[in-house]
Amino acid sequence: MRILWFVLSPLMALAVGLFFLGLSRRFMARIQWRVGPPLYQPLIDILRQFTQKSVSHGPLFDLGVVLSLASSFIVVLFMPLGGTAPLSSSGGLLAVLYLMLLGPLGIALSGGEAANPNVSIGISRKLILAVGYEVPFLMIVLALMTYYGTISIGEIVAAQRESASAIASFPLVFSGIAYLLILPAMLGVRPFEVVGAAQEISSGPAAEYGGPYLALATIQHGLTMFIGISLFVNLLWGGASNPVVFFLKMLVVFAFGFWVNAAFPRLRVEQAVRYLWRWPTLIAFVGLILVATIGR
Amino acid sequence: MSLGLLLIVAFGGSLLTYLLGKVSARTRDAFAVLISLALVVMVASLYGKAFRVPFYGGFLGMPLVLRIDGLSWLFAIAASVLGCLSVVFSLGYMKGKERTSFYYSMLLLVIAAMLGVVLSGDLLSLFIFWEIMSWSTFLLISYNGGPALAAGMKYFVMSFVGSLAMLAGVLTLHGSFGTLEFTGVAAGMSSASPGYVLAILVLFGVAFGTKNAIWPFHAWLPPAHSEAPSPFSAVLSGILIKMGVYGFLLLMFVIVGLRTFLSLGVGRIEFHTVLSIIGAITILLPTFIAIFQNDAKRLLAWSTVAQAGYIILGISFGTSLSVAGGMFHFLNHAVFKALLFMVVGAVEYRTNGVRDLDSLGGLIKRMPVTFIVAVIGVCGLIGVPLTNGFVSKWLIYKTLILERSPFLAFAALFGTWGTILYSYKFLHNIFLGQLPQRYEDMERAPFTMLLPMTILSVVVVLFGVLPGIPLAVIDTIGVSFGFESLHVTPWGIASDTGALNTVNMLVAALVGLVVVWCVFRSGARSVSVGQADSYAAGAAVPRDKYQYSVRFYAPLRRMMAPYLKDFVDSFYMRLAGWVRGLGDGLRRIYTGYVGDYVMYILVFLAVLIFVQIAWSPW
Amino acid sequence: MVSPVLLLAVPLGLALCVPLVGRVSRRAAGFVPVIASLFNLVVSIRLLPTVLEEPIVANLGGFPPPFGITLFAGPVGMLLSALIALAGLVVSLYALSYIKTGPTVRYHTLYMLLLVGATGVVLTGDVFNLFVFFEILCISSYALVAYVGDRAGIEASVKYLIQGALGSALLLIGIGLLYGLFGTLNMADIAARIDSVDSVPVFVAMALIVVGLGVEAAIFPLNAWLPDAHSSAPSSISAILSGIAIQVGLYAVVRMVFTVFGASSVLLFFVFLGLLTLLIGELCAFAQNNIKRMLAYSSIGQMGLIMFALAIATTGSVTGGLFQMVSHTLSKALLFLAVGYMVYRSGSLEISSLEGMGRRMPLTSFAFTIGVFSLVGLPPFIGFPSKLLIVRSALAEQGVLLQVLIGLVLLATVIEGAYFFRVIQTVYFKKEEGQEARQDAPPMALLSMFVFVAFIVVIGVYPNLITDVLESGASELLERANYIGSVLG
Amino acid sequence: MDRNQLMKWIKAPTKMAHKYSLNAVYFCTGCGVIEVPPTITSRWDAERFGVVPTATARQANLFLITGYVSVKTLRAIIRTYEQMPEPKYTVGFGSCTINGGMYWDSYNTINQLDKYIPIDGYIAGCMPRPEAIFVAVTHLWTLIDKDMADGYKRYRKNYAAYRANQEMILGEMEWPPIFQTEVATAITEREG
Repeated sequence: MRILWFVLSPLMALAVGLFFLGLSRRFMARIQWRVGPPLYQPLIDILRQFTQKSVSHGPLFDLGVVLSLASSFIVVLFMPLGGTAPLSSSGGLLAVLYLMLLGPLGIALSGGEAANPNVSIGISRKLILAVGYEVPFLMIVLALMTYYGTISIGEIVAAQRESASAIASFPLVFSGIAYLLILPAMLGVRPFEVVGAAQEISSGPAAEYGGPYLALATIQHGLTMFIGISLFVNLLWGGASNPVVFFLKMLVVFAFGFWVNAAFPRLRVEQAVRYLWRWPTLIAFVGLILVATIGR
Repeated sequence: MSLGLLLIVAFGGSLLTYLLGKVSARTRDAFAVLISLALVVMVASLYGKAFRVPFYGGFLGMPLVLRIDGLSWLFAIAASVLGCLSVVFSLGYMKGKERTSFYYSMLLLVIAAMLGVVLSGDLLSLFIFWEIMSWSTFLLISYNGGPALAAGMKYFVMSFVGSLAMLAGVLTLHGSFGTLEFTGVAAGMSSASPGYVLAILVLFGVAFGTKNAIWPFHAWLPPAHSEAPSPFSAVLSGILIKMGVYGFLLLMFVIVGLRTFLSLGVGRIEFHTVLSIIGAITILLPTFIAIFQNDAKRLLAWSTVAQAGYIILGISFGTSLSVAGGMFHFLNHAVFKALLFMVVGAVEYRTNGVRDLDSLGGLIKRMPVTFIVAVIGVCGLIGVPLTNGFVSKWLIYKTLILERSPFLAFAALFGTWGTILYSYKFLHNIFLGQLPQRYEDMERAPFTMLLPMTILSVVVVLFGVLPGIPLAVIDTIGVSFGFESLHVTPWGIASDTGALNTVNMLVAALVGLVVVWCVFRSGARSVSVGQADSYAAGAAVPRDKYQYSVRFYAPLRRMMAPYLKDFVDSFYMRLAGWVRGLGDGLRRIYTGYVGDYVMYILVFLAVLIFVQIAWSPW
Repeated sequence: MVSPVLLLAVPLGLALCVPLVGRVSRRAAGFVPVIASLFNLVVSIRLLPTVLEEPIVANLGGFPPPFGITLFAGPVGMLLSALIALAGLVVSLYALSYIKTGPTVRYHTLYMLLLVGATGVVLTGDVFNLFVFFEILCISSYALVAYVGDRAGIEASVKYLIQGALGSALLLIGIGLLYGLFGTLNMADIAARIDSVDSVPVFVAMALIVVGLGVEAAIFPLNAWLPDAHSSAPSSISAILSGIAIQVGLYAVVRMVFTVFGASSVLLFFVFLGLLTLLIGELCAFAQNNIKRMLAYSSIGQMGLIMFALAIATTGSVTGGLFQMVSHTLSKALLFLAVGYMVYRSGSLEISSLEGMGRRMPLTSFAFTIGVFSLVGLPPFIGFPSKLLIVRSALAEQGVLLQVLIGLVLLATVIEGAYFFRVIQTVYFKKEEGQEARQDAPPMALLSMFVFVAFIVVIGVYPNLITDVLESGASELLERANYIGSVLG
Repeated sequence: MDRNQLMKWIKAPTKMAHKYSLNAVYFCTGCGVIEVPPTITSRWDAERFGVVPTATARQANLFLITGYVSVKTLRAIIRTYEQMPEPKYTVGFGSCTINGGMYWDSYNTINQLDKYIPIDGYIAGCMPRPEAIFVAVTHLWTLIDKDMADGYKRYRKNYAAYRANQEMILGEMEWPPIFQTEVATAITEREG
């Protein structure tokens, strides 16, 4: 069964990630009173990009983007997607926290070799934004790990299945709210779309990407979305017993995230960090204090 | 293998190196490498041994003893290996500089003194070697002149304060127990009063904390590390400051003892918790100061302070996992930080001493191997899975979380995100981005530089993939301290509450990379272009101007810089100013007018007699 | 059986011969002090083992004490006399090349008189003789300070003379008082009769004597002459003044207070006074830019440290104090000798003028470095065991007060380290623009410096070589009854 | 529109993907760009057909040259065109790109764009309305279907001539030729 999941979960992540990409465009179009592209438009784009003849700036330019995508797939292997996670005993949530940063880091290394200042600015913003949302995010994750006394995602899911899901239980409700507040930042959508700001810094880290590079970066973006949402579902919404329910739960969270995306304009990066360090951090901090003092 | 012989080779080698330098530079270089290699071999042959040998009858009635056990072996092997690599690295780096004989001799002396420190079997010889280490380090830090002078001075004064505190501690112990050998002192300590133990811990803690640069004793480290010659910075950051860690481990778990240490405190404030909190502060503050540094070595220096915080946090938290994590992190930090300093050294060597992050860039095209090892080193520093830093940090985080200390864990984890910021800045500003025109004909780093860097980077990955190798050694040490054994497997830790298995990750990573690579290659082939063909909104790329590295984190800087003043350092500097002012004021007592002087004499006499007649106090 | 009298008689005789030899050859005159000091050194070392068994009491003129003039050669006396002879020997070797111009013959005469005076002070067992030898010491040093004959030297010399003369006068008054009170000048005899210093006349006598001797011993606030004198004198003389003269003064104070007055109640005051002297000396040195003046202030500090150690008055601390005397003599004399030639080459006393000396005068700079390391108290040099002993004995005492005080002492050591290491940096690591040719000190001067270096390193590594002597010296100082017994029989 | 015909996707996936994923360089060269915002927003919603603007030339495959081209802009147009990954399509928008339009005798406006870069199709008019863009897109689809949108191949084949024309009007160019002319010929011949 586990072997099967090894193949299934990356595929599921890929499919759902791309679906989310398409859905997000459709969703936005509908909110803006447009028809919007078909749901499979990202597939067409990726196919088109794959067959375009791009330029390469060096070996690291290729390797970085590959590393980024591969590490995103590895993170997926740590997630129980309505079943057991394929890599459940390899470092748990702590390893996930680290692996999640490999995605941006791969893009950053690759983009760095492109020698384009737009890329550098984008990366600089990405890292700053990450510092911004990591503060509440770490507090949330630590509150969860401390509360359930484990660092394994699977056990956190299992523990929620026994009692109520985390977002519905007393001290952890703060963590849940804080997570929802930082979700757009983690997904990289408006109002936190400072990294790939198309009109301002020519889509930032992806400025030099064309052809297959762009295709891989697009897939990676989809996976990032998938990971951010599935983390919420697993850690705070009790996971799911089968993939279908899991997918439905993800869909709800996704809808929230993109409603925010459509409803708000973009912030500057300092404004974003200032926001992230104010309300979400405060709420997450309250949650952490409650967990540390009251406990389970 | 006798320990005395080891030290004789080490110290004698240092002296002979200097003398040989007067004969021939080539012979001296070869000899220095040979000696440092011999030390590695000799230390390695001591693996698993545990014995003591008295080597000096009685220094003022205090016998000096050497000993070896697992703990000292671990530090000794790290010191000798890093020393050896640093000597090899110096061969290229020091070529054509002046006073090289002095440099090599002092480098070997520092290594010898470090070996002496870790092999000491009693506190007095520990102190003697400690002092030799301090002054030889001072000479090497000052070696470059210019700003290095102030750095050396700061180092010396702070380290001297520390070692004098340690002297007071050593002599207090001698006064109480009449012996300075570790076993004897440990036996005495077990029945000592908590207040006494605490006082001793504080006295020694100042010394070890200063060497290990924990907040607030860190002020000497950034200038010293950045101004010293780069191969020596590697030793300094890699192993020398870890002598403080050795001291802490020795003090806490060998001399004071685990149980006493954990229960020590004033009222409800436990000593080890306070130390852990200091460790957490030491992680956070320097990490964020490092982000805004523009000097590559100063950035690494601040990072060293921060990483030392992890080590202190680990060992002072006092669970078997955390102490193992702390010790492992010491080893890892020694490896990757030495590697990174060597990287800067190689860059400095090829760019004639430029280490300003704002004026470098694009060197990946000219120094690809150096870049690869730099990436590996940085990954270790961040703690990317499958590098050594991940395992040690993982151990520390895990125990912090499971022991319900989420705030300490937060400091540690958040510090890691800061680490990513400055690490990426380090890589980006040196190696990525546009290659300036003036470096277009730069050569690769010479072989003598690449060799040590490659060895270290292999170790980073090896310890990351098979952490069981060092952890087995560390586990034995932990057991000898009285901790329960970790269940070490070659690829990690077996445990009920979240295991670690690096092989799984390795396989997943390899498969993932191969699959994605295949998919990537199945797309259209791309054309290789140079850095001039980059998107510039339709314009041609302007030479030497198309770069974004100055003030890399400007928005964050605007937000945080006001809160990131190193107020401890400014306090010390102000203190030094006050002392000088005081001296200047006191100097005015000596007016130069002999009438005043005669008056002093007579007044003194008069006061003496008056006081005696009036109150007869004597 | 060699008599300690020879230690005084032979050099005194030779000192008077110097002008005669000088008539024959000015160069030969320089060797007379060498011979005399060598003789003294040999005799002192020959006598040391005997003295350790039992002190030698020599009576001049055949009268038994307390009536005749008594020489008392105990362990302390012999140790210091050996030290004086050693320093004298090395410095006179140095002077062979260093003192080239001016009235050299007179220099050598005065130099020898200075040594005789110093040896006399440490060997005498008679208060008035103490005064006499003390005057010989002081007067020859007044003259030697002015040897160069420049304005600064003469000014310093006159200042020194005025304060020294005042001190001598006070000393003489004190001695007179004592004679009036007890009708004797023999130290042991006085000591035997003093019950306590509580009585006002005895206290006044002690105060006068302590202040009188304290001027030479550089106790704060009586030490104002020292920075001027030590920095203006020729470096060989500075070495002797710093290494020998002030220590002899301190010895005299200690001898009077410990043995003659047995004043254990004032010791705490001396602890504080020593600490004050230490702190002020080091702080002033910290603010100096003139290298010799810095060394002079450092000498004040060291005197304070020695006094601090001696005044704690336990066996360990007095041993440490005596050890520190030895270590200070060797290190400070070495520093002055090294600085002498460095200053000679650079032509300025400013610390900044020493830039690049490490390249121009490598061996001299090396000797200087060793001296600094030793003085600061770093292992493996002699300053380390001596400071170690002091701190150890102070910490062995119970009581918070001493622990706080020792903290201050260590703080002063840090300050000392700071200013000395700044000089080391200047000497070695400050880049200089023009590369000047390498020109080290002459061989004879280097030889003399390296004799000190050898002693510093050897005793630093094997402190046990001299601890026996120091310990019996400590017990000699601390146990009055034994002293009185061995003199009066 | 044959986007939903599965068989066509199976037969020629590449061609179909290029047709229905036209990412345009968002590059305003002249007054014509004023027609682009309504085209891509709610009123006409070009995204329905997969036509979206992209940030950089690297990510695009459609170059819409909107309006007159001054000499200064031409430089940027050429650079941008050369940086687009192949296959890439160009559409001249408005009369000015065809013959200079109302600026036909201006001293610094070029008259005939396809002397400098290959153009796959023109939209005539001053101004053409957004609907015209849609017409152009459908035409482009047909051309792609028939392999007639081969401007990038022509550029490679006749690079020497294009470069000569470019240098004639721009003088010294700031970047070296992107194709070695002989090599370019060889490649073109091999690929047919």
